Amino acid sequence: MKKVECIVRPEKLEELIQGFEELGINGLNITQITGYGEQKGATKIYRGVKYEVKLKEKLKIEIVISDDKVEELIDTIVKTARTGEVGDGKIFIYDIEEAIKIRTGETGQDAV
Amino acid sequence: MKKVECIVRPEKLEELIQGFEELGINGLNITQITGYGEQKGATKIYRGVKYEVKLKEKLKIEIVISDDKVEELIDTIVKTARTGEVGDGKIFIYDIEEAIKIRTGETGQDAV
Amino acid sequence: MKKVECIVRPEKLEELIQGFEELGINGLNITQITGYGEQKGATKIYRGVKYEVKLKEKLKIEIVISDDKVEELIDTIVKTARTGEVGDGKIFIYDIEEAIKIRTGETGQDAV
Amino acid sequence: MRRNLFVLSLVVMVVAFSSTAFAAEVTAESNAVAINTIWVLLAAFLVFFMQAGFAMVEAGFTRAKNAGNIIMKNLMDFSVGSLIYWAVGFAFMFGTGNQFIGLEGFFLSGGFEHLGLDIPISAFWIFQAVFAATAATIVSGAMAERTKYSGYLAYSIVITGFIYPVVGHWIWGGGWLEGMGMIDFAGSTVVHSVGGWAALAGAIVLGPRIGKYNEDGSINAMPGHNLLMAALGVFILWFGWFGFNPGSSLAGIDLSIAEIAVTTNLAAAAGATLAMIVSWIKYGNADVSMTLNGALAGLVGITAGTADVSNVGAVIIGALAGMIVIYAVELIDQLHVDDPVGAIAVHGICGAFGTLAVGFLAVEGGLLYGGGFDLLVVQAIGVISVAVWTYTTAYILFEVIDAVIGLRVSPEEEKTGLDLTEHDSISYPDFVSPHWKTVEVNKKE
Amino acid sequence: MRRNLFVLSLVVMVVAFSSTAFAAEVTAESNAVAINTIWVLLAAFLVFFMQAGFAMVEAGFTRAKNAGNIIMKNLMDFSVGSLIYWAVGFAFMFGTGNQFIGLEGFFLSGGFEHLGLDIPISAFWIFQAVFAATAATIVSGAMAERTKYSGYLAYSIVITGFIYPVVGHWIWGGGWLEGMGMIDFAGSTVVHSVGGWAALAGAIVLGPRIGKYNEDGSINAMPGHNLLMAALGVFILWFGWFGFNPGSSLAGIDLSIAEIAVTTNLAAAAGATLAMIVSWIKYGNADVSMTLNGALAGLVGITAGTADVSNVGAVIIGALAGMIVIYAVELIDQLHVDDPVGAIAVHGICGAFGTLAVGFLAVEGGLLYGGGFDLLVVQAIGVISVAVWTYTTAYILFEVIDAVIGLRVSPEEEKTGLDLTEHDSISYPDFVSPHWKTVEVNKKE
Amino acid sequence: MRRNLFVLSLVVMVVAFSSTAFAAEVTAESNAVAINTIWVLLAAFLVFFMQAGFAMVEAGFTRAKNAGNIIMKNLMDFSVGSLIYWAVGFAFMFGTGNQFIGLEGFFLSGGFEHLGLDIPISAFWIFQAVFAATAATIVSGAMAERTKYSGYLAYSIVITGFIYPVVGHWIWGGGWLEGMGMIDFAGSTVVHSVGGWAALAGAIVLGPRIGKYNEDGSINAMPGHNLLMAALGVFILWFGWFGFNPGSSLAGIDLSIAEIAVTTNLAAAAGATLAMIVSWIKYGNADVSMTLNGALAGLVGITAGTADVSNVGAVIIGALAGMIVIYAVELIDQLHVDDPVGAIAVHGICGAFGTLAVGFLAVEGGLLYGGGFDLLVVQAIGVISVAVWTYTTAYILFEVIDAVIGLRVSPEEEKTGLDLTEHDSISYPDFVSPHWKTVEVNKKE
Ligand SMILES: Nc1ncnc2c1ncn2[C@@H]1O[C@H](COP(=O)(O)OP(=O)(O)O)[C@@H](O)[C@H]1O
Ligand SMILES: Nc1ncnc2c1ncn2[C@@H]1O[C@H](COP(=O)(O)OP(=O)(O)O)[C@@H](O)[C@H]1O
Ligand SMILES: Nc1ncnc2c1ncn2[C@@H]1O[C@H](COP(=O)(O)OP(=O)(O)O)[C@@H](O)[C@H]1O
Repeated sequence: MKKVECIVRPEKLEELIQGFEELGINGLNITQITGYGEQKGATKIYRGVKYEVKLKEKLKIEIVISDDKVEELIDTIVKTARTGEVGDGKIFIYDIEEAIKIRTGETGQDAV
Repeated sequence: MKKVECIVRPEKLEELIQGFEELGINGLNITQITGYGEQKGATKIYRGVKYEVKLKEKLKIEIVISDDKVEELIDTIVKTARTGEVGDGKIFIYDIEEAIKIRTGETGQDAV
Repeated sequence: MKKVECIVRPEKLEELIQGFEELGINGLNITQITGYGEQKGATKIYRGVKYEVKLKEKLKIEIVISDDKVEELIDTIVKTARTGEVGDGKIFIYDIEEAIKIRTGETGQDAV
Repeated sequence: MRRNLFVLSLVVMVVAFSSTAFAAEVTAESNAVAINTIWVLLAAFLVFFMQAGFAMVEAGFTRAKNAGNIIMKNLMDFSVGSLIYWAVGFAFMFGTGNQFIGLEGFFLSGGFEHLGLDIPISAFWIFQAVFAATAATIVSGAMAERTKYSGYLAYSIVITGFIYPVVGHWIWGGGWLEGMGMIDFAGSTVVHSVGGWAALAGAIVLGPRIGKYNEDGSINAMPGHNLLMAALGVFILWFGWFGFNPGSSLAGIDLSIAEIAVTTNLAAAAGATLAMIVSWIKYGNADVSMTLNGALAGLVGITAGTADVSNVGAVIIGALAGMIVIYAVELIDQLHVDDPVGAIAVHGICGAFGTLAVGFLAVEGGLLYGGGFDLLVVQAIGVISVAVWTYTTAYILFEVIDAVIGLRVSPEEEKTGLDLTEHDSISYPDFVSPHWKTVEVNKKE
Repeated sequence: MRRNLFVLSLVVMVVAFSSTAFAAEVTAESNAVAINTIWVLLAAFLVFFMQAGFAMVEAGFTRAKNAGNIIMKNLMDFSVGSLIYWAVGFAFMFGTGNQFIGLEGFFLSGGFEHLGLDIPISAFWIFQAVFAATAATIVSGAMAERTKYSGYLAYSIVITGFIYPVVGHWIWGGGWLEGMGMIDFAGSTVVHSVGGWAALAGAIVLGPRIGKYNEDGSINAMPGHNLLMAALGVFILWFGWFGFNPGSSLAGIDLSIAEIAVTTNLAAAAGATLAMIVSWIKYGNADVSMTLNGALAGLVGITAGTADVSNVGAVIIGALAGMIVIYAVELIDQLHVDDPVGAIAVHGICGAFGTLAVGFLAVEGGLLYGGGFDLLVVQAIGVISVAVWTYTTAYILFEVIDAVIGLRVSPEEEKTGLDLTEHDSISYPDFVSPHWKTVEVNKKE
Repeated sequence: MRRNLFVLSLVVMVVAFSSTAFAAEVTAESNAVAINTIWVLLAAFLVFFMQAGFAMVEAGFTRAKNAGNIIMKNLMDFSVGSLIYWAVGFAFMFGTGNQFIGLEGFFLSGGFEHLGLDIPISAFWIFQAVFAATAATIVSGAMAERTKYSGYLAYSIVITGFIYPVVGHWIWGGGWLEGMGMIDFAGSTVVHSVGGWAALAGAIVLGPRIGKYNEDGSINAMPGHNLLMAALGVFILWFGWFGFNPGSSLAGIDLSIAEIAVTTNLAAAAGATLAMIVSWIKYGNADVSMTLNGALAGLVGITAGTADVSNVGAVIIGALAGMIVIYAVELIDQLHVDDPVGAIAVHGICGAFGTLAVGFLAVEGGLLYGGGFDLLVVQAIGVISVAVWTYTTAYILFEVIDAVIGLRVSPEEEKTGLDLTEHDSISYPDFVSPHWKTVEVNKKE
């Protein structure tokens, strides 16, 4: 089992969820994060002082999924979240040792 | 060393912490997340428009712990966080390569 | 590739980012978390009732980085985030199977 | 210009009203009536604005998940309350009747000549209506975060329509306490204590919020979600009190309104200051929420005697009220009566204290000014009988509501928050989960 | 003491003004003028404060990322609006001219004797200026979250300087509708409908916010970010309405102000109550934002007839307005006209309804009081002609602005939020991303 | 009815007061006194409400972790300030004494006949008390986010009890500047500049907030946490200013109050408009916080000349103040004087500017109206001497406090936030860490 973690632009959330549902994925977590990378921060002015806001708001979406479905999930994310502009985000894949569904105690593939 | 990550209902936090303390675990992280899964979203009305709130608020609790204690920790979480209703959440187990305590520089088991 | 995840005091963020930039690391994520460990909670009073706030606000910084740079990154974090007081935080190292840059589709080392 | 004609025609009306012979003539008498009318109206507007103050204080002192419910309770206290007070409450309070209750003049249908007012009855009514709503709204804070909305509405109707007007009749409407000479100028007892004792009954019948008291008897803090809004509420209340007290003269030509404004202000200032000092000594730091309560305690305390005590007397009353409120808040908590905003302490206890203090500090008749015990005894009788009446009727009322409609939400609803469960609403959607909105898709029905 | 001398010298002025022979003498007449003056001024101050109410309602009912933009629009509606109304608007409205428009008295340069005012023209001007700004500010809510700031400013100047004053002239300034005997005492039509119909034109020309309506025609909810602030705004508006309606008598010696305050209050109370009940029946729960709109609907509805209907009439008007507003909000949404705060329903539709209701419920002349159809017909003519005039001119105006300056921001700007893109500002930096501040380092330029 | 009797007995009082022979008779003179009294009281209430405005502006422009501390400072400026001003401040300001200071009438103990007031001394006192508190509260903004609470309290007592009353005596209390003919109608200098210069001294003695200025001299932005609350505060202040300026006539029968209201409003409108335009040109976007400051700058600027300049003059003063404030805010920042809310620029610099502008624009005596340099010189002397007096005394005061009590919190406390360290309090617990509350378990002590 893998965890697919993607960092995306907040405005892409709705489209991504639609894509996931089409893939038959029906479980995920979302965390609000801020991050930076190659994307340049925006310049703002407050009371006459210019300043750069380095950190941009992003969403981190985490999906635990069986190994064989990872490929198509990645495809969907890349297709949906890409704008071509700097700041589109990353996908990271982790290995997961075990998953347990608290409600039923089921483990492994049945848990997610 | 393992990271035990559990997604739980926010109202279970206090009980869980009590359970962890009884186990002798005295360190953890909590992140506010939203997620969805089999749990149906609630229907709300705003100015005459019915809408479904798909995402539910959950807490993600992360605990880094030595391999031998994982089993009893999972038991505690399942026992405490279970209500039997859809939406109880999941537990995911990850492998951790190394842990360092910033204050002392200690590593591995001593760090947590 | 590794993910270096560190839990630090919020007031250390600016200094850490400066340190990362000096190392040539130019990408990261930040999540607001609350946590507890050996650090004692603060006692507050609300309307005559004393209570302990167990959870302290921390930041979780995640950096995905090639294996060979992990060492110097850890050094920088430990050096910068350490105050010597209880509550300085932890560093956890995870293995990452794959990384993908959504904008370009690049994978592995090129993605971050 | 239509409006100008209107003015002219009304000058005629005024003149008619003041029984002067000559049309379009204004006289010193008609002007005096006009001065009194605009004074009472403006004071009523200020008191109306206190509703906003109560809403902000109560919402600020409770959790975000119940903010919408607080709004709905306060808005309906005033809205339904206005209608009920118009229909029956005002008649019970000021209609001709007996020593106990008025019985005529429903729907403002007349028969209020015995009041001997110079201002129009409408002006008097609106001033009284905003007072009635104040008494009702006090209770909402003490019952916050766990009361069923429909049950609350039922309560609100009865207090504004019956419980409060009866007390008002006793003390302001020609009833038995007024006959005994009780002094409650602007309502420390009539308004605030009535609210406070009803709040006590409500909090007791409801029981505490889940998680407030532990099995071993220890107490958990449940901090409110927005102290800045609570502070804004206190400033609004203080502002509104300048209508509450000086307006109660019912006359702008009565220059004692200036003195009343000063005693009101000094008592509030002393209340806030002393609450700050006491909290500093007791807790080691100047406490924000207690200091805010202290200002309100001073205001509630001075309300009875505002026209009858000296400036020094006002400072004493305010200072004592500011100290009392801290001990009262703690005591009520230790009795495991869960009052999230301190309404019982501020309005009930400081209202009673302020009324009794008049017996000591009234320049005419007060014990400390050599007036003997007469006034003090009358004040005490008033305080006690109002407490007994209000607590008893409110207690019965809440028990009946509990049996018939249900007074408390289910534990699940309480944990989730009343905004979602009682109103399908989220007061701060962006903050709670900023991005959920993007995933709502609502198919056409 | 300088100020005291000042007072004395002004007493002289008053005396001169009231054409009395004896210096430093106050008379019943001079006092009546003073009473009227302070009444109108205080009412104007209350109406001014409604700007804060509008800002809070609109910001509360929209998303956090646009709160600063809402503030800027409301602040400028009033600021630029005050200057324009001083320069030209007031002259168009109240200057001597023809049946359609006034043509003299720019920059308050005089020539207003035909108004026959007893109060100083400055007092009348400030009262009218705060009304003009109210009409303008209504529109900002309906156009929220997507309008280009410079385009909005251009609109705001034209409505306050021209569109509104023309309607005002027709009904209050000696124009043709006033001549026909139309009753719009405090401006259900003059102020609120003008705002509402301009809002309708604006929302149509702009189009809906991104994500509001789906391709299949279904509707998405876009909850506002802070219901507590919205509720505070409603309380402030209600408070300010006590200046709006009773102040429109322009006379404190006109004792009908008391009755006006009562009808205003009863209608608002009935509006909130009925909106709550209807929402409860329709949606299964007492709805917070609809109940807030219901109170405003009642207030808008009573504004035309506040001086001419009975208390029962006021309750009827308020109750109906409170019901209408819910259906109107839904209808407008189903027509895919995106009005985030309900301005069209509250001000446009309930304003029109309230004006027509006078034709039925005016104690003198109303159909239900046996007055026949005459008044009703006049009211209907007024409502329709104002709607046609306002909608047409506003529609053209918005199209011209769209062509010349641009009326709508780009989709990217809209998604990011107007605070950042139009004002380089973040209204709640701590909540949105609490720690970004620590990484700004700004090198000296 | 008790209250009615009361009214009657007071009519008698009024009559006595106006030395008329016939009991229970109201006269034109007694009515004029009543009109003046209610005017001054209502104005005082409006000015009181400005405290809420200051609290919201200051809290909104600073960070969430210090909001409770801002509340406590503003509440105590007013509360402790009221008591001190009653005890000694008013006597120093208006008691009989010498050219420099009043020396009689402590605790309102009488001896104010020389003021020649027609209104009760209580009405005059409360009007002056709310002014004194305004001067004090201005300073709190400039010293926000780093001042020790006990040190701040000490400062607040001295400014309200001594520094401000002395200036007040010079210009309004019969002192040397009043003798020279200085015009400061409602206190651009007496109130606002005093606040501004004390703020300057405070900010200098304190030093900047940690992280505000970098070693290379560059400046970091530290955005406030809630612009919507700041905007609400500005609306409240503007509303309150309608008491501040027109109320300063001390007479409702003085019809110039209408003109004063108009100049006040036009200046504020011009200030906001010009600040918006200048910020747009300078920064490329219409800036929210600068526009808010611009409205306040216009209000502060017009306060001195509000009764003495024309409408056009008011627009000029407001417009210039709205421009000046932007450059002043930037300049002060570049001097590394850290004033989080712009109090020095708004109140100090625009207050001085407005006072000088009277020398140019006063219709009687202004340079531009051919009045020569006399008035301008007097105004300049006034501005300079008040600046020297206030800055010097405040500087010494802050240094003494620093030495004795300590003026600044420790760096750790500052980083953590004053709410937690000075008041053990969290203003927004739900937002900061929504779920920590569930883990508090408080064992019974
Ligand atoms: N090395 C990294 N480790 C973790 N997160 C990263 C890393 N680099 C970038 N990110 C995240 O990805 C986001 C987008 O990255 P950025 O470099 O700005 O754009 P792009 O992915 O289009 O090149 C960043 O805001 C940050 O949240
Ligand atoms: N595949 C998944 N990957 C990551 N998180 C998941 C996944 N499925 C569910 N979750 C998380 O677990 C929570 C509970 O899951 P849900 O399916 O609703 O209930 P249950 O666990 O009782 O079956 C979700 O709200 C989500 O946060
Ligand atoms: N076992 C653990 N698993 C995950 N996070 C932990 C663990 N122990 C501590 N932490 C995190 O590290 C932070 C600091 O730990 P603490 O023990 O208080 O101080 P120190 O690291 O200086 O000993 C905690 O607030 C928590 O967020």
